[in-house]
Amino acid sequence: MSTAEIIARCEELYEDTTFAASRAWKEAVPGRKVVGFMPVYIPEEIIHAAGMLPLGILGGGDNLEVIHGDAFYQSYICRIPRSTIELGLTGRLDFVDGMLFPSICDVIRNLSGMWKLMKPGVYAKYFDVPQNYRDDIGGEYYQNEMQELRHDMEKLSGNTITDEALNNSIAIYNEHRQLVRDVYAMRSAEPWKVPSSEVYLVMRAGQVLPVEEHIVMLKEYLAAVVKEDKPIRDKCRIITCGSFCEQPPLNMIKSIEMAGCYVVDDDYMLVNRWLMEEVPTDGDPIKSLADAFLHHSADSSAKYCDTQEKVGQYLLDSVIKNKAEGVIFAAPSFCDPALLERPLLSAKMSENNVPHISFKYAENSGQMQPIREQAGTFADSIKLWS
Amino acid sequence: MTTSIGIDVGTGCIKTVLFKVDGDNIEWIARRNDKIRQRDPMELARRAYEEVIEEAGLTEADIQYTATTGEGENIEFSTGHFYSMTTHARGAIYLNPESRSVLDMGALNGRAVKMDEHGKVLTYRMTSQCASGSGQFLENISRYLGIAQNEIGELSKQADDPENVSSICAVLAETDVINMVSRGISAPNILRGIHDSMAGRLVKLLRVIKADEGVTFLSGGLALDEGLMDSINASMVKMKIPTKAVNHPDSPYAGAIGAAIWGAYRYDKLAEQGSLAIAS
Amino acid sequence: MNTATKPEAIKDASMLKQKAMIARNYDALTSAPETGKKIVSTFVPGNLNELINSFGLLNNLPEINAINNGMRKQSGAMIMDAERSGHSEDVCTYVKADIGMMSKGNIAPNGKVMPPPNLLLLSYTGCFTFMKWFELLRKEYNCDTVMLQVPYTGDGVITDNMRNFVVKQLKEEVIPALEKTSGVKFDIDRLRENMARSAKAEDDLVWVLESAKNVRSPIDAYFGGVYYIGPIFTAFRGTQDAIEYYQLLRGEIEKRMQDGLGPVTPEGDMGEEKYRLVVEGPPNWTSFREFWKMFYDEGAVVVASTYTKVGGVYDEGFRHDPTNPLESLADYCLGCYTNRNMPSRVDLIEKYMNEYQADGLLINSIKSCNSFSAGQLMMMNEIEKRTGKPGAFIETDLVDPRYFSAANVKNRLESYFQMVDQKRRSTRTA
Amino acid sequence: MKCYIGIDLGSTTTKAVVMDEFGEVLGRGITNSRSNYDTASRVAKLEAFISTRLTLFHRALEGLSGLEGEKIDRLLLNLERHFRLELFLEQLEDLHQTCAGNAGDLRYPGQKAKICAVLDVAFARLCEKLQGLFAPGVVRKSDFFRDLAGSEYMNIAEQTAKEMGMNFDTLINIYDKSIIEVENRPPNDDMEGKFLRALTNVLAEETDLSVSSDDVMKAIKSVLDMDLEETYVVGTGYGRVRLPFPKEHIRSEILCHGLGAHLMYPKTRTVLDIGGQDTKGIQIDDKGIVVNFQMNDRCAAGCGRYLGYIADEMNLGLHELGPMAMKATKTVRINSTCTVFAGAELRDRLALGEKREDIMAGLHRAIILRAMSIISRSGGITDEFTFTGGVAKNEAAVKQLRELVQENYGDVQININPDSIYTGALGGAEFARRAVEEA
Ligand SMILES: Nc1ncnc2c1ncn2[C@@H]1O[C@H](COP(=O)(O)OP(=O)(O)O)[C@@H](O)[C@H]1O
Ligand SMILES: Nc1ncnc2c1ncn2[C@@H]1O[C@H](COP(=O)(O)OP(=O)(O)O)[C@@H](O)[C@H]1O
Ligand code: SF4
Ligand code: SF4
Ligand code: SF4
Repeated sequence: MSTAEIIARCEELYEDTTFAASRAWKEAVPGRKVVGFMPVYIPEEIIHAAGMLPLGILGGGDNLEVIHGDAFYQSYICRIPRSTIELGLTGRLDFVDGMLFPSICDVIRNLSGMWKLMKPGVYAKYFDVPQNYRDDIGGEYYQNEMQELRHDMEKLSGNTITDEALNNSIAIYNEHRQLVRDVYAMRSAEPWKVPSSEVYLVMRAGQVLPVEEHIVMLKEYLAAVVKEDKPIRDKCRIITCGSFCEQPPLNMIKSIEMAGCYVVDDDYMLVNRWLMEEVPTDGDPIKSLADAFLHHSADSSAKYCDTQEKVGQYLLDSVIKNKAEGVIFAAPSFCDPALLERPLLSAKMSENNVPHISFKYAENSGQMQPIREQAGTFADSIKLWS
Repeated sequence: MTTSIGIDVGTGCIKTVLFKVDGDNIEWIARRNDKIRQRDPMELARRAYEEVIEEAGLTEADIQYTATTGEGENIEFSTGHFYSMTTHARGAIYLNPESRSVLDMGALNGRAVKMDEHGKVLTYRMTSQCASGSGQFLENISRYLGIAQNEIGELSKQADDPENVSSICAVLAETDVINMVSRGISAPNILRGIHDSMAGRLVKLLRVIKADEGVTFLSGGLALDEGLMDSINASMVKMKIPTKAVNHPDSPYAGAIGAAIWGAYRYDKLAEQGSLAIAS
Repeated sequence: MNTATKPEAIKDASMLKQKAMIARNYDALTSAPETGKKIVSTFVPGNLNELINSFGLLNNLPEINAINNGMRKQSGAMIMDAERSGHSEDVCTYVKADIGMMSKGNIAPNGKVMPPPNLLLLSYTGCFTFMKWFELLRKEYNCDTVMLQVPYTGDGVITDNMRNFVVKQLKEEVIPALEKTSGVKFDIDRLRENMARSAKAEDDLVWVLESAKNVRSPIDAYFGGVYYIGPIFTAFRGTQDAIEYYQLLRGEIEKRMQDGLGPVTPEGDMGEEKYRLVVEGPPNWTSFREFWKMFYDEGAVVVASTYTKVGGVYDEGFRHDPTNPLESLADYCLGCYTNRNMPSRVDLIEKYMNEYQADGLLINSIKSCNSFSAGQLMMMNEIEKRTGKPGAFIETDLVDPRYFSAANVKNRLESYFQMVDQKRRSTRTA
Repeated sequence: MKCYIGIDLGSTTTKAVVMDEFGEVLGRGITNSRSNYDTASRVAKLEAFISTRLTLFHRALEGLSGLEGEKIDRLLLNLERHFRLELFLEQLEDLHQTCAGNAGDLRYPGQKAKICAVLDVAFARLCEKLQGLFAPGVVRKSDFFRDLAGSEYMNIAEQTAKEMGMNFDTLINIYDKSIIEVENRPPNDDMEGKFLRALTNVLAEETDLSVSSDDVMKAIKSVLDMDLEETYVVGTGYGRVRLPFPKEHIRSEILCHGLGAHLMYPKTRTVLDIGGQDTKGIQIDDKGIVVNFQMNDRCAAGCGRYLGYIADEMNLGLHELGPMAMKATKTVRINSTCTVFAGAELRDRLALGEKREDIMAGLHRAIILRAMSIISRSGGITDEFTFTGGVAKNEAAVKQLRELVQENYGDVQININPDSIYTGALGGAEFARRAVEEA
């Protein structure tokens, strides 16, 4: 398959606000169940091991007409919860048997309770994660939380989740995570061949497809990209940061590139690469997942940083590793975690002489002109003077 | 010697200039400033392009680089595009070598840019999506008050007790203003109030980019509004920004000038690298 | 405000007492460099005052400073200062007022410089902003920081795992940090004594708040309420002062009830009680008086509010328990209002609507605070559905004067009161 | 006779309704809101009384045997036409004089004579041109003097200025200043005189009356002699706090809209009102009592003024937007409804090659989408549903609304009254009536 064919398929999945692909998976075999989850991270392995499909829900994008969702949110709250409510109220998520709301911010947290009020019959859970990284404190708490989730997933699916099954799921997700890392590495190495909009779409497909299917897609994409022959353009290398929850419209991702930037790293859909290293598959799986979370997981503003020195280090590391020339802080309007942390991150960048700019967006932003102008000036300045 | 044209496509006007650049020797040959007034900007730009060439006594073949800026990304006959903050910074240095920051006040967005003495952009900030206190708003209000654009500045300077415009929204602020008229507030005080509120937003941008050297150059059409300039200066003092805001009779051309100069610069750089083909 | 020019009623003893307590506390804080006392900065919801106190440490609450600056109309400039230095317009204005206060020399309400804290105790209950707030402060002060993560009660219950997690953090993270800062060894008996005192004051507080169940309520449980909860929510829980304050207050309210009086307002006793409301959401501080006036001028009295539960929901029965001090502290943190899930918040409001015989629910939605605000419109719907009483929705901010539009709020309130009135009349004639 | 009056002082327009003691609507009047609220309500009231007279004329003429319905209608239509023309010419002359006065302004030193000469020519042309607006069967683009005079003034002034070597901007500036003054001067009161002069003209034109003109004249005169007493006035709307009324004469616009919609359609349970700066979703019960309402928040996105900005951007009249959008073949998706950026959004889309009609359809949909969320916030739509406010005059907005209501709430009876813009004033008048009659 060519990249164009793969991307066409991804685009179709991306634009479909009815989740036909996930519905089809569910209907293929009687008794199958689907568990939806919001950004940033949940241990998908537990859902997978119960034979269910984890479905990543990232809002409604810029294609969904939001009517009732808006009715539940004031203008100063970000967009993703409203479009998610809209999805819920318009029956688009009726096939979803359970919803998980990870600990990311107060908005998602409250959304978990709203879901309970809105859909009294459906399993909905706020899934807390530790902000304390000691094995005996945060680790133990987290293991218990995961055990509780495991128990809930067993009940929901009607299947027992054995340690073997869980270890097996971890192995599959390990492979998936490796492939995801490969795609990112490839883009960082040859960004002219791997446009960000493509990476984005391919990663988005992973939110609605079964992991096994997505593994195949990633392999095909990697193979197809190598054969691409696209010219190198006069663009600068930048990292975008702050979009870990509500996603920007595809047009914005394209606009940044059109304005003269190659995006060499980003924080879209972190769930695909939250755990940064292979998770062991031979021990107590819950403990392995907890260890990975505490000690080898990606950073984002949703996490507490326990020492001053470590603040923003993950971003700086990425700048160095990906040879980025600048950072674009692009956060959703009204996003507390991203916007509260931004002054800390930008200070860190300034201290290390990394040029940076920032702007805000909404998942349904229509106007790209200010975005192009800001990203373009940023690219101009890097191009003309470095 | 490089001959270049800069075209700044704005929301209200299209500014077109022709320059000859030879190292530090920069010569401004021809200019045009056309109000768009519901006409097709692309056609207007084409016409202006031909007219500056004619004015300079040249032919199209003599032009080595045509640079667009502003909303001119889609003009087919351009060689390259620079984004407006890049060009305003350079144009400001050309018009006033003391400039180390620029405040550009467009019809919808305000922008602040900080640069070095060569016009290299250091940091910048734009106003957000919400258009409160934009140039457009000022235009609407002045029409409502029956005041010509070029009178605004003068009147605003006569204010003795400026009225605070509280609304953050430009639309709701229109009602604010209507209420003021009905309370018998004088036009100068209303205009000065609007200027102050616009200045507040704009100067906040300067504060964010930490403008602290040289002078702050006002570019764009509104730069010639002396009342707004006064408000900006007052606001800068209040917010403890150590520079002073200045304008220039050619302030509206700053973007086009910068585009022409950067165009020439880029042409030379590409010629040096022997990669002129990429540019066209 | 200028009290000298108004022929104001003689201040009640409880008011004077509270004023003195607050003044003394600020003096203790600002004179810490001389007295050698150590300061812990921490947050109101789920604060560990009994514990901090047991080490002889002083407690500084940045939220309260922000409120003070808001009421004295200084927060606006501070917020703008912070925004200019790169903080987003979109985030909580408490944070920005705090950071702006720092850049203005950290002047406490008593006019003296607030010394930097020796320890940041990040007890984040019910709000994620707290976490980033202290990360920002840590960068400014570069001092020790300890975090107490209080899990959210997403399913409406406190599980053993949550409680154990909090207790374990108290034992292994928080107490050692407090020991280090104070140089004092942890003494569980001192903690117990403090907690016993807390429980005593809490009994009287609950009595005060519940006095509003009287039709012709002697108190306003929102505008007045924020004064009544002051001591319990801030640096005084667990002190003898707090016990005395609530005894005085209770006495005064008992007297008002005997005299058949309504609430006290800044303009004296309130007139006829026309509307009884339950209010959800924090008040606006920058125009607090003006806001309150919009209510008492119309004869609206707030009989119950959720804001007065952010520092502990005592009317549901919880008391600090000296017999199980750490577990009880954990339960306290876990049970604060904003740490409760949406369905529990709705249940609580529904209960208030019924038990306090309210005419309606008013939501003051605060731009700053997603913890409170995200979902309030659904809460309103739910309450309307369950009680058949109308809800109203207004939007303001805590300490950002730019977000208080008096005309707008007044318009909505008026429309709302007229609507309740009209409805009432039609049911009477029908 | 007793008259009860409701005045709705909106952000864009001011409306008045006159009602008799039985709750019958006698007249409606509208004018554009302006800086002087007193004047706005005076003019609206005056207009409503004009329309009241016309209603009463109708009643009086019905009493004449031999004059049947169709003829009465024609007669009154012509009467109104002539009357309006009188009124219009009077205002136009006022505008001319005001402009001439303003030409003496210090900003145009020594130019007064020249400017006045140009103005004389321009106004003569204007007068000739605009008379045609009141010819039989002509549909006028707007009810307001400002719009009628302004639309042609620009063209004529530009042409005249060019011919006579005058700066066009000067003429525009003088006009901008003068129109405000003229607008803030209510037309002089001699309504009877105008009606009688108009009637004389009409009767002169009429050839086919089955009754004697004297009888008609007598009937009309009897109405003109009738004293219309302002028994009780209730004010509402955006500007109500600035109305020179005591507090008990002021009602919130929410209550007035609810009641007004109830009077027009007693089965109404949900009301949507889209005005210039606010959008309201109101739920009412079977007596017209408001049980719930929601308004847009502090942002004016997606309100009527949004269309105003679009119309300005496109150089069109407000009433032309709807028809243009109706020609769309598809609906472009528009997400931002910030009023001020409306123009930018439009340009953006045009630059992307979208068709004007399709963008217009998208813009209308965007407004209605926002309104739909406000309704949803107020509790959704229950049968029957009534759409009121100025935007209800816009057919494209109505079309989008019908579609979205169908999609979200299924089959619902949707009421849209040609007089829906008066809903608030109607409710106000009823409150006034009740205050006296049911006291
Ligand atoms: N002399 C002047 N005094 C005040 N305002 C002016 C003057 N000249 C132009 N303007 C205003 O400047 C604006 C156009 O500025 P410009 O920078 O060209 O904007 P854009 O680039 O968006 O078209 C218009 O809104 C116009 O009203
Ligand atoms: N003839 C018309 N055709 C289309 N839209 C109209 C027409 N008249 C008014 N409008 C719309 O109605 C809005 C004004 O509505 P209105 O109910 O009068 O508002 P308000 O009560 O706030 O003054 C205008 O902004 C305009 O968009
Ligand atoms: S976008 Fe930001 S504020 Fe909104 S839900 Fe996501 S993390 Fe929370
Ligand atoms: S507040 Fe006004 S200017 Fe801002 S987005 Fe809303 S309509 Fe636009
Ligand atoms: S967001 Fe709310 S709870 Fe959090 S710090 Fe701000 S006001 Fe307090």
